[in-house]
Amino acid sequence: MTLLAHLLLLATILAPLGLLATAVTAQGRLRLPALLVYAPLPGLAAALIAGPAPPLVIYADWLRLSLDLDAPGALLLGVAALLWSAAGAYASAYLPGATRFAGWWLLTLAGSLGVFIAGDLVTFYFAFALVSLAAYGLVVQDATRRARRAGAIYLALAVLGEVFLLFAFALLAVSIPGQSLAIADAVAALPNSLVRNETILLLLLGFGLKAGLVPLHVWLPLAHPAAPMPASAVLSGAIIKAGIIGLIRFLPFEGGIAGWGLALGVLGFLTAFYGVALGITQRNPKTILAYSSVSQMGVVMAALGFGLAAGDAATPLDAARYASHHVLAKGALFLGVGVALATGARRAAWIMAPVLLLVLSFGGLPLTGGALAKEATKAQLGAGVLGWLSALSAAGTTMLMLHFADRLRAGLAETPEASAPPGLILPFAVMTAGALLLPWWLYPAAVKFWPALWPVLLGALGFLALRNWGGRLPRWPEGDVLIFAERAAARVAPPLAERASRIEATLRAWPSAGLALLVLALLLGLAMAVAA
Amino acid sequence: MIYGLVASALVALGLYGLVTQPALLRKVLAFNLLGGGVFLLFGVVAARGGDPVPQALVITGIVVAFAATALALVLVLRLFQITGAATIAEDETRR
Amino acid sequence: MTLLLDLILGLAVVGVAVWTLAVRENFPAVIGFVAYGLLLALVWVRLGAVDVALTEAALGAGATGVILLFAVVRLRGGRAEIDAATPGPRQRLAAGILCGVVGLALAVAVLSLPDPAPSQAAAVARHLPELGVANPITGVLMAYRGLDTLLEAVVLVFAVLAIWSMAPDRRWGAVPGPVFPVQSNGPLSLLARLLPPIGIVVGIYIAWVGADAPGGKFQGGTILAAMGILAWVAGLWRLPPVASRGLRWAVVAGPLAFIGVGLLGFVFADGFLSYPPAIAKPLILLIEAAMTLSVAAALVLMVAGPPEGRRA
Amino acid sequence: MSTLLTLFSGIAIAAGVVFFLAGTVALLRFPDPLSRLHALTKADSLGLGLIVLGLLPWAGGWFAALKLILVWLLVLLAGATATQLIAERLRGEDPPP
Amino acid sequence: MEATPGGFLLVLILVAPVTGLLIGFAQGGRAAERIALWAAPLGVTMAMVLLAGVLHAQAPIVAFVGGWAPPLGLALRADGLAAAMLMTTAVIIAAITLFARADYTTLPGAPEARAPLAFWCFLLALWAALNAAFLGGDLFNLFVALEMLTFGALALACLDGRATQFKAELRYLLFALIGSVFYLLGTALLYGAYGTLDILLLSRTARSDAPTIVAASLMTVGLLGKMALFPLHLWLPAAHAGAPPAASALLSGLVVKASYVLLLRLWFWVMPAALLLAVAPILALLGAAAILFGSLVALRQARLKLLVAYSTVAQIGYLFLMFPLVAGSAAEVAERAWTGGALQAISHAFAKAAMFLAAGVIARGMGHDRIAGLHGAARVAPLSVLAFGLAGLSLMGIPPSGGFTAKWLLLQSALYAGQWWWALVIVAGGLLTGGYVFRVLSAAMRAPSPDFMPAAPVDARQERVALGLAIISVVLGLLPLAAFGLVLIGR
Amino acid sequence: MAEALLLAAGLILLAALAGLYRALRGPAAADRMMAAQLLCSGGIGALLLVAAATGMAGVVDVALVLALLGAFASVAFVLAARGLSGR
Repeated sequence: MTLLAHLLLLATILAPLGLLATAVTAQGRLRLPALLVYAPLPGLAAALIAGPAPPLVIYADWLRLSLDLDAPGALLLGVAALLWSAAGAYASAYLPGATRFAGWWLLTLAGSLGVFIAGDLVTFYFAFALVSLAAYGLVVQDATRRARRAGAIYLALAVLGEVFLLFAFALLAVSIPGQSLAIADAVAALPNSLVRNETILLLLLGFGLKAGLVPLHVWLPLAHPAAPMPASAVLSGAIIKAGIIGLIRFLPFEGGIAGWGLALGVLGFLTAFYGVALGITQRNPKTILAYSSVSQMGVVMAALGFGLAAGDAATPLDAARYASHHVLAKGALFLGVGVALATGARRAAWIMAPVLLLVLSFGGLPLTGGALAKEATKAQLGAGVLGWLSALSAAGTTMLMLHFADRLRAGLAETPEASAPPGLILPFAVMTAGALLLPWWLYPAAVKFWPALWPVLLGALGFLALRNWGGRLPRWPEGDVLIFAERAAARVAPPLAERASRIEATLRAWPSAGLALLVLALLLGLAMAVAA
Repeated sequence: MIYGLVASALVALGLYGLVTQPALLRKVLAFNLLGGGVFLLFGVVAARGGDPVPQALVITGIVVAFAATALALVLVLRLFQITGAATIAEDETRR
Repeated sequence: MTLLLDLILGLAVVGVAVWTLAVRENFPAVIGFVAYGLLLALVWVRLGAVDVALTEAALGAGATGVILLFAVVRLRGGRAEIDAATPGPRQRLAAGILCGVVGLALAVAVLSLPDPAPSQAAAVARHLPELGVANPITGVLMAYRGLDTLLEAVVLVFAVLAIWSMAPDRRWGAVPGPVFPVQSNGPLSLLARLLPPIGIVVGIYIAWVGADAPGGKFQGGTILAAMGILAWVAGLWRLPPVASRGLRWAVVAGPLAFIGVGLLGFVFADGFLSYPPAIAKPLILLIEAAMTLSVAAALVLMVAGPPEGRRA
Repeated sequence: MSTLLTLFSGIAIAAGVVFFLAGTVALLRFPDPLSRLHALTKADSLGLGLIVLGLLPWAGGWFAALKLILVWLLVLLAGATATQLIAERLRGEDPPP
Repeated sequence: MEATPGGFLLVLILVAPVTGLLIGFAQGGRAAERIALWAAPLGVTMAMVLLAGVLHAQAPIVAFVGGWAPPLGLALRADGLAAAMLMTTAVIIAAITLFARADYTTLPGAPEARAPLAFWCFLLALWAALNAAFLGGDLFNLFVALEMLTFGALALACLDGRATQFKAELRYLLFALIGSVFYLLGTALLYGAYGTLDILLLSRTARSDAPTIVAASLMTVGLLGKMALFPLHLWLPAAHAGAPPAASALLSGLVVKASYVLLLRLWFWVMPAALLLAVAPILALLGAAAILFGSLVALRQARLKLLVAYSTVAQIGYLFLMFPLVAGSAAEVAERAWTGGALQAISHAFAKAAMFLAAGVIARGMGHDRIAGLHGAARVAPLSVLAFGLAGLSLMGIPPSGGFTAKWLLLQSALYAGQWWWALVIVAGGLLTGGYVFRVLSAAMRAPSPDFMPAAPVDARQERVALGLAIISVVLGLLPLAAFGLVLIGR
Repeated sequence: MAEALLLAAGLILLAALAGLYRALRGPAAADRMMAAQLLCSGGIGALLLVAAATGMAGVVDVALVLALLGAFASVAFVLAARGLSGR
């Protein structure tokens, strides 16, 4: 049993890479898109079976590579694998013959599932880098100007995130006594580390960038609309969860850290409301979904933050539950956008009905999976002011998502008779069903009716208000603060580089280089003479 | 010991020439002056210990320096033939 | 008395160096450099390093002077460019101060070298009988530090090939350097005919004597090269084209012989470049002979420069 | 015998030195290049000749003596050539810088 | 220190390329080419055997040339670092041999041409010089090796015979000569002070007195000049960017590393620890400046090859961060930093060689190397663009590349040693590197204008060679770290 | 005797160096050639005297080489200058 679990864990990462390896032959390349649906299946199986097995550890002298699946990881791995599979099927219908896209897809997939099962720093970093960087290929698939801009910004921020994480991981590794690089050891050593605060700050920056923590969220509203539908689905559903799993794995919930927890919690709520506030000014359904993702991840991070502040060891699993609903529902909605755009007014009800259900599920409508997800974070966000804030954010989400549904309806195909091909509809249907039903299997709970309902009603009221007076809201460009950052960078960066170039040119002149040589010789000599 | 000082002075002079002389030919010349100083330093070291080893090193050094000079001069000449340039000041090569 | 002589010589060397740097024209600067080399050769004699004095006179002053002079003849003009590239007074002052400090530091270092000076003289002398040569320098060059000498000989081959590779593509296969017309009359051409035979004898003598007295392959080879160059510029000898196999084998013969003998050391003695004591001297002489040839050939080619094929 | 030889050598060498000094004075003081040239060539050829003459008895073997004489001959030749060159230059025929 | 068995291998590794060069030169271009083609696998085999020998013995292999032990004679020593560098050299040279056949082959019966003869001879020559520089155990012997290297590099860089290149190469030659002279001055002082130039013997006796200090500073600066460490990099960009691709790959990937290894020998063997502690922060500071300046300037380059060359200026900086981390740190931290530095040298060698080869192929295919005009390059030379990207990953330090492992080790040891500021430099450098690599890739991936025509067909074998080197630079990071314990042998 | 020989060598050298002053001043290139010439023969004279004074036999060889190369240099240079300047 353990052996099977280990094999499945390995296959989770290696299956997509192995499929990618078949692309060396022309024939393999042609078959690639059709195989995307199968690539995540080992991951799915691993999530179902491998949970309780001991971690797989590969010793290699200094390096200890290990794969480990805990409960939050298994949950997220399972739903993410499901989404990847459905979206893979969707992609092969949506972008038939896009072999290069399929290649990027498989790379991203390997990383995306890898972060859920990585048991040590190096494996985690590798998987995280893989998912971050390879997703660039998904963003720029359309090769439009907008896609390229989004891709460039995405990549720049992804690399920036990598840098933060690399630094954080190095600090973690240094804090671990002995040679171990296991994440568990790193987290255990973190509270007593001399560089605890620096490490946590860097972790928050690195993972927050991925998960869309304001103001590091700027890439989401740019990348999601620019990417093709299935790519947006996995971006929003699975890929940003790399940030969430990072926070889950690396923050010391046992014991907790009050200050940092509070900070993360406050920022999380800020993000949650900010996402709503900016989302309602948008008109593109995919952009609205992106801002909704920002908002939802804000809620997850708020839960994580307050759980951390309270030292609540159950936080990781609770947050993972909330996030897993988002994986399913947001994935379903992105797939739904593609279906809706291909569907005419005549059949609109068939698509709008499930979309509406999903939309309300986000708000936590009783009986939907969303209500269970909301229930899961009760321990962290249930009481007092937090409870009110949480309810308010649910109301905001409802409003935002209804706005989305409204905009989506406006974007239906022009020919009333049009209907989406079954290759798009089926994955959408599977994901919708999953979002609404799976939570009942995964984390059933009793939901109190009224406290869950009123935020939805409030949101609906808000939506009505928005429909009437929303036109007066200022329009925010996609990527909001990024625009200012870009302007500022445009003012600062070129002169900086210009100055560096000018200094460099001076140094490159022969006499000054000669003088530099002499100065250097004297400097070294002087330093030594002083030391000796 | 006088020659130790002479060697130091020659090194300083050669360096000064290499850094400040603009014309390539003169730079090569300065390099050779500098080389003379360096070799002389070896000579001083050899003379102090009555040691043949540094003398042998100098002979090797002189041969290598000659080869470098010949190579440099050929480059100088080729540069001059092709472009008419007699210095290595930065120019339009950097576009 | 000797102190006075040293002082005069030392000051003269420094003075000539200053002048060489300071003079504006190229031609007198090169003359100054040749004078500098001559004086340095005298200094080397004063330091008791006659081998080095020979090398300095032959290569440092002689051969270097000649290639510098050849370059001066062919480089003209560029005054404006040179003036434009001249560093300003502030840079010159900075350079002067920095170089002065570097020189000073060097002087301090030299003056504080330990007394008594560490020396390998005794060890060199002790093992010399195993080699059968009497000149310790040759012992160092050919045996103890034979690898240095081998690599140095290879450097000469590098230099020849590097110089050739600067040629324009279309000139490849032509003879190296310019082709000089035959000088038919006048005392110069007489001397150009008279000098080479004497020089060749002297060169071979200097190379031959190296085993037991100051001299050796580099000095002898340089003299032979000088005679070759004289014959060449006088139009008496046409250099073989660069494609000539004979020419190329002449250039590589020395290092190849060196390597060959060295490899034989694996078989007949204890390792690379190790000579069996019984035949050490003949082996060393063999290498020296081949090296003299190669050094001479390489030097001629280095002075001649890349193939130009003018009037070829 | 040896005293006589020493005396002879001493005189020859001293004379040689004097010639050298004279050559220098000529080079420094004579007004025009041609006369300087004239003086110089004499001075160094003769001066060196006298020195070689003075050293010959002490050469210690015919081979060493031969070398000394060869040195002198070579300097003579070089002097002649230099004269030729300089004369050429003074006639303004020769373009080198 | 005694000579060890297997010393003949050191001699062979050194003498074989020299002999090949001499015979190749004498027999002409086609012979030189054939010799180089034979020498490549032979060289890789010899390097492998040597590496295995060092690993097996867990100790350096030592040979005394002619049986004369230092201080009288010369020693050749292959410790772990040398063996690793020899292996790197052999593999890269073999790759370049394959790459260059397309450019410098002489058909049977064709008359000898200049460029092929010079290329193949100097390929062997550089190889010999590099081997000598890595194996040399005597400071003066190493001087001769460095001069060989300079001459060979110069000739290879001038192979195209373009006027601008002559100027760049003269800057290189003159600066390298100053470096040589400085180095030689130091050698003279050291001999005067200790009566030997053998690295191991010096390491036992070196003091912190005036001659040693002056020698140390002069030699260090001389070597820095030859390595083009900022601010002494004036010659490198033009010289490396203007050379033919096969030559640039050698120069940027390997030649600067010879001076680096020599610098390591000087500081971690010869000089007393007290002096090292004084100098190490300065060196690292220069390295940091090199990383930041080089990368910033690379970001602004308009031409691909110049960008790659400036990237070399920046990457050289990383090599110097190791000094303060090894000096005066606890043994384990020092080992990490040492391994990181050595691995950086090796992985940069592969990555940069791959990058220059790829840039060369791209430039030929596109007919120019203006970055702004590279649209369509991914279609013209897909494997080369891929190679460029993979090599870029290694330079940025993205896992699982060798560059990542190197930078990770340096980062870790910086934090262990409590010198976090170097860690900042490392990550900032990675970010900037990402910037310039992305600039190239994004331009190359863009679709060309409809009327776009490739300037010349691209040789698939050349592309594959570049890709192969890039893959090696990435795969290096997948080796278990134990493999890099090699570079600790004989430290 | 040795002292006297060395004194003579010093004097000759001094004379030759004084001659170099002319080379400093010029004015004609010819003067510079003469100065070099004088230095060469002076150096040779000094070397011969030093050889006799110190008994270092090899020094005569140095003088020989100097003499040979001095002659060579002046001839080779004139011939090369003629040839290279295109006549």
